[in-house]
Amino acid sequence: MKSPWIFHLNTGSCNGCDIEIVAAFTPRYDLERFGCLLVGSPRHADVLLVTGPVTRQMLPRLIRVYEQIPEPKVVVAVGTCASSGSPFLGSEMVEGPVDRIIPVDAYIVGCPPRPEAIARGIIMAVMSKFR
Amino acid sequence: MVVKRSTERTEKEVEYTRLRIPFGPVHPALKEPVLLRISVRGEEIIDVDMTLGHVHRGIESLAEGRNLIQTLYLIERICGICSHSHTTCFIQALEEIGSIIPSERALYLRTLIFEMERIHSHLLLLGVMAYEIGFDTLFMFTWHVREKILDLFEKITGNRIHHAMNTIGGVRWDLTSQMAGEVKAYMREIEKSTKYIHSAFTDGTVEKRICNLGVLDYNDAIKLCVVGPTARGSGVNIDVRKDHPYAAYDELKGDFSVITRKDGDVYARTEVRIFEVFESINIIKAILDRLPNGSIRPEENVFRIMKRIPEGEAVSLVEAPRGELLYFVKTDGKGGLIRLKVRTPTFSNLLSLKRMLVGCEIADIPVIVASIDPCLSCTNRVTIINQEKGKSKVIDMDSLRRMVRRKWMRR
Amino acid sequence: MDAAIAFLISPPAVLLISLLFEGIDRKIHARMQKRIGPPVTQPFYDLIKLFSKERIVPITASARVFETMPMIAAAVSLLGASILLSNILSGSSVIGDLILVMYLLAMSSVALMIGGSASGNPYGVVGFSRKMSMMIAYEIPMFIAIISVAFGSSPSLAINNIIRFQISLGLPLAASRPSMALAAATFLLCMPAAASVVPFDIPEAKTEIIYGFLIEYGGPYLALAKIAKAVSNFALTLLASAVFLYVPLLLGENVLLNLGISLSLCLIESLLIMFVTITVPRTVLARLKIGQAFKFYWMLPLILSISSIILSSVGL
Amino acid sequence: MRALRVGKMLRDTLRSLFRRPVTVEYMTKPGSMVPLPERFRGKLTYDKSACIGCLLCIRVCPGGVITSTEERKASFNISRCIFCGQCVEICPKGAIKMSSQFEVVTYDKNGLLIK
Ligand code: SF4
Ligand code: SF4
Ligand code: SF4
Ligand code: SF4
Ligand code: SF4
Ligand code: SF4
Ligand code: SF4
Ligand code: SF4
Repeated sequence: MKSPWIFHLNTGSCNGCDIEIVAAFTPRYDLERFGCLLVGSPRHADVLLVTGPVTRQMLPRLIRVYEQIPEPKVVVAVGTCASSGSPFLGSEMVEGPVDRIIPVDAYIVGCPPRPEAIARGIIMAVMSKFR
Repeated sequence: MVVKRSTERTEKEVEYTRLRIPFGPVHPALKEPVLLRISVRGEEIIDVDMTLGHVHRGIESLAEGRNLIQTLYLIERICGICSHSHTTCFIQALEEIGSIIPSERALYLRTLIFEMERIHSHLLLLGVMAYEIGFDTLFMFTWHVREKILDLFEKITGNRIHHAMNTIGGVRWDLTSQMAGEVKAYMREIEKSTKYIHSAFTDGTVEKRICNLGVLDYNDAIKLCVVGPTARGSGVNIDVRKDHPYAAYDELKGDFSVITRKDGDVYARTEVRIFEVFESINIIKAILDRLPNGSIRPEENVFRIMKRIPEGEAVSLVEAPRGELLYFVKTDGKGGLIRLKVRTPTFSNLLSLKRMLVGCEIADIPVIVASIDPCLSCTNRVTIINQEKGKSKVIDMDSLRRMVRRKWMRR
Repeated sequence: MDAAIAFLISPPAVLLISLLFEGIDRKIHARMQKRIGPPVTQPFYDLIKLFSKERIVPITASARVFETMPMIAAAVSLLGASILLSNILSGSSVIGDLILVMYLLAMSSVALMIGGSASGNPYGVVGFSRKMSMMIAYEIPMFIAIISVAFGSSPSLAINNIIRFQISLGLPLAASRPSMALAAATFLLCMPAAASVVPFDIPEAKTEIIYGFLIEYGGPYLALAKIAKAVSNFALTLLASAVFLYVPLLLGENVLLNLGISLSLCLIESLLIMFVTITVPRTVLARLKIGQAFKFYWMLPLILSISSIILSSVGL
Repeated sequence: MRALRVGKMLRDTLRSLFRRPVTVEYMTKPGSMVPLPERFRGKLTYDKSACIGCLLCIRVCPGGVITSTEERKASFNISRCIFCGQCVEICPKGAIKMSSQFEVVTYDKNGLLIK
């Protein structure tokens, strides 16, 4: 698939990963080269980028956004805290990591990962699902 | 009774003529979740209702179960934009409790990273502002300039966002002379680019969108206890760096001035940030010129140092990019914490949003919200309930439930 | 070329060209922002993907309206553009005139607008009311400009008559008389709003109302909406280049007689018009607010178009 | 005045239209990427033979990455690592190092265990 449209959901991240995702769309890294677009409505999206360890308040939203994305869809956990919950594991407020709640197709570990790694993660996830 | 019913009906009619728009928690204009319930009539905003707590991660309580060095990296992850402010604030409190005095060079380096972080944060916000008003090109240009700072961070500390610069009693990474040269060269470029960004922000269509908008006058700014650029944009001259100097700011006092603007509108707040970038560049130049020699951290390993920190408590203040950041730290004397309390700048600033928003248009919401630079990952912890203005405050079932939830959240 | 054949081959040609135009627009936009940008064929990939996606109709929506409106929008704008192209191809004016084309293009926006507001999403409703005001703002000057053109040339509303009129004058219409120049200026000024790009993308502002009426559309519906937009943008640029600035005539008889060359000249010209009226504004300007946009359109273009009609009625 | 400023933006965007884009063609052109600095904190490497089993690294790690194995050696679950480098700093034998590998992307988290 050559046009993965991305919806980004912050489920309690520290902003680190979020700004790196945005940075991946700026001229230096330019994810739009691969046809990626950052869209604002889950209805338009193919790829769900989740950052953050999934807080209790965001849990229902995560599920709802996931359901709103039309099939076929890909979920990518961006950052250490989305992939494994660390370092916020153990808190009562944290329900994550993401793969405990929705199926995840690729994990990008890093705190935060470099924009290049984010690009690689998105492309890898899309390739695994749409081949 | 008849009278009462009729008032009920008019209230219902009011309800009917307005539209309630949820702004967030998942909204492309916000990179982080906050829920503003906004009532509009046509395009005009008549009421704002805020719900926070979407990214509440329980960091304070987590910190209370970890040792000091683990907590240091944990609180760095309160926020990815001003992580260094958080660690500095925390470390300062620890150093005060343990009477540890970092070397001069360490303090200067801390300040250096601090100011670089301010530049990065302000540029980030300027880009976001441009993005909110639909000026994608300016957003792209601004963020491209910001990449330079991130490169420097990566060179000096090894990571673009979470620098992990501070350690108890000093800093972890030294600045080589080659790096110092690079920082200097980059600063020159950033100064030039920021001037360009400034001129773009005075462009016609931009000006139309951000002038005389979201006005917060001096008295309101004082009353609502806003801090940082939001306060300085309303003419309030507060800056922790001048008022309670920390790190190396005492010696750098003469190298920068506090930027204030009188208008209190979105443009004023934006301009304050632009000029603060220039001030930060001045500070960085001064630091590079006067960087003392010496070691950057104590020789002992962190466990020894942690043991030296007795039971005690301290309050620490720093001027984060968004304003005053306050930490209350209480240690248990065994390398752990009894209590950690964080009061973040956005938390102080958020309350002013309602004042700014009411009476504006829907199109202004993202611009005004962005103008206080609300990054909420540190702030999300309370529920604010605003009832209709002009009526007595009623606690209905809904807000009661929310208050209960708030109590439960705090546990 | 025979009119029937022209009309048959037009729709696929229009679809192809308008998507290519969109791709070029996106590429240039990216390059102006110092990035590489998507490949020119990106809109095709987008459409293929969107058509292969699941259809979702939100429960809050009134399903029938929500589902049919994108189809109507795409069909109507495709029809409008095909009429235009087949008129130019065949050299006759059997099917449709200027007013019909303009009407079909406007109708495609209206259809999308209705479909979006039927989604039950509050942002859709805001988008609807914004689009409504925008259409009132730009359609009126645009129509006045068209009428002024109709008066000024022969008088006729048929596209080919206008083209032939330009050929008989030996001058592009916009250069022929002050009134026509004003009409052309009005039309070009209205283009960004009609194409709904920054600074006039108010009805679908991403950071304010999350695409407005497009918010709930996904998959094939979104694809249809995209087609409708791309096609009507292309139709507008082609209309501007054929009606106001028919350049092939400047290159003499042989060019005029060769349909292939004159058509490709026309297309290149519409590409230029797209660059000037769509790509550049959306790159160098910030979004206006609805009130400001309204004021703008009721000031400059309206005055221009009205003075154009007055001038043309006195024969200038 | 205002019009002039729009003109400036126009001039710059048009100019960049004819310049090379600043994009780093990572993944599309082999070998091109933003240079990695020396101090970059990437994925950990662990030299088991150098490790003396003091387990200090476990006590400093904020992410709970490191656990001890039966033979009193460290074992790392990189999917939990936040790349702070504190374990590298504390290790008395230099058994832990940070490599320059920054792309820790995986389909399966279990592949990220280092023993
Ligand atoms: S992985 Fe790290 S940088 Fe990313 S959101 Fe989590 S804590 Fe922040
Ligand atoms: S206020 Fe929130 S983030 Fe802070 S400690 Fe309490 S739960 Fe954690
Ligand atoms: S927390 Fe805010 S309201 Fe309370 S005293 Fe401080 S500034 Fe004032
Ligand atoms: S105000 Fe809070 S969320 Fe915003 S940058 Fe500072 S610490 Fe981060
Ligand atoms: S509970 Fe009382 S003290 Fe605490 S924030 Fe509310 S008013 Fe202030
Ligand atoms: S209510 Fe008191 S104890 Fe609870 S978080 Fe606020 S200050 Fe702390
Ligand atoms: S600190 Fe070093 S030596 Fe000690 S257990 Fe960890 S890896 Fe081994
Ligand atoms: S780098 Fe930090 S998080 Fe990773 S293993 Fe070492 S101490 Fe733990």
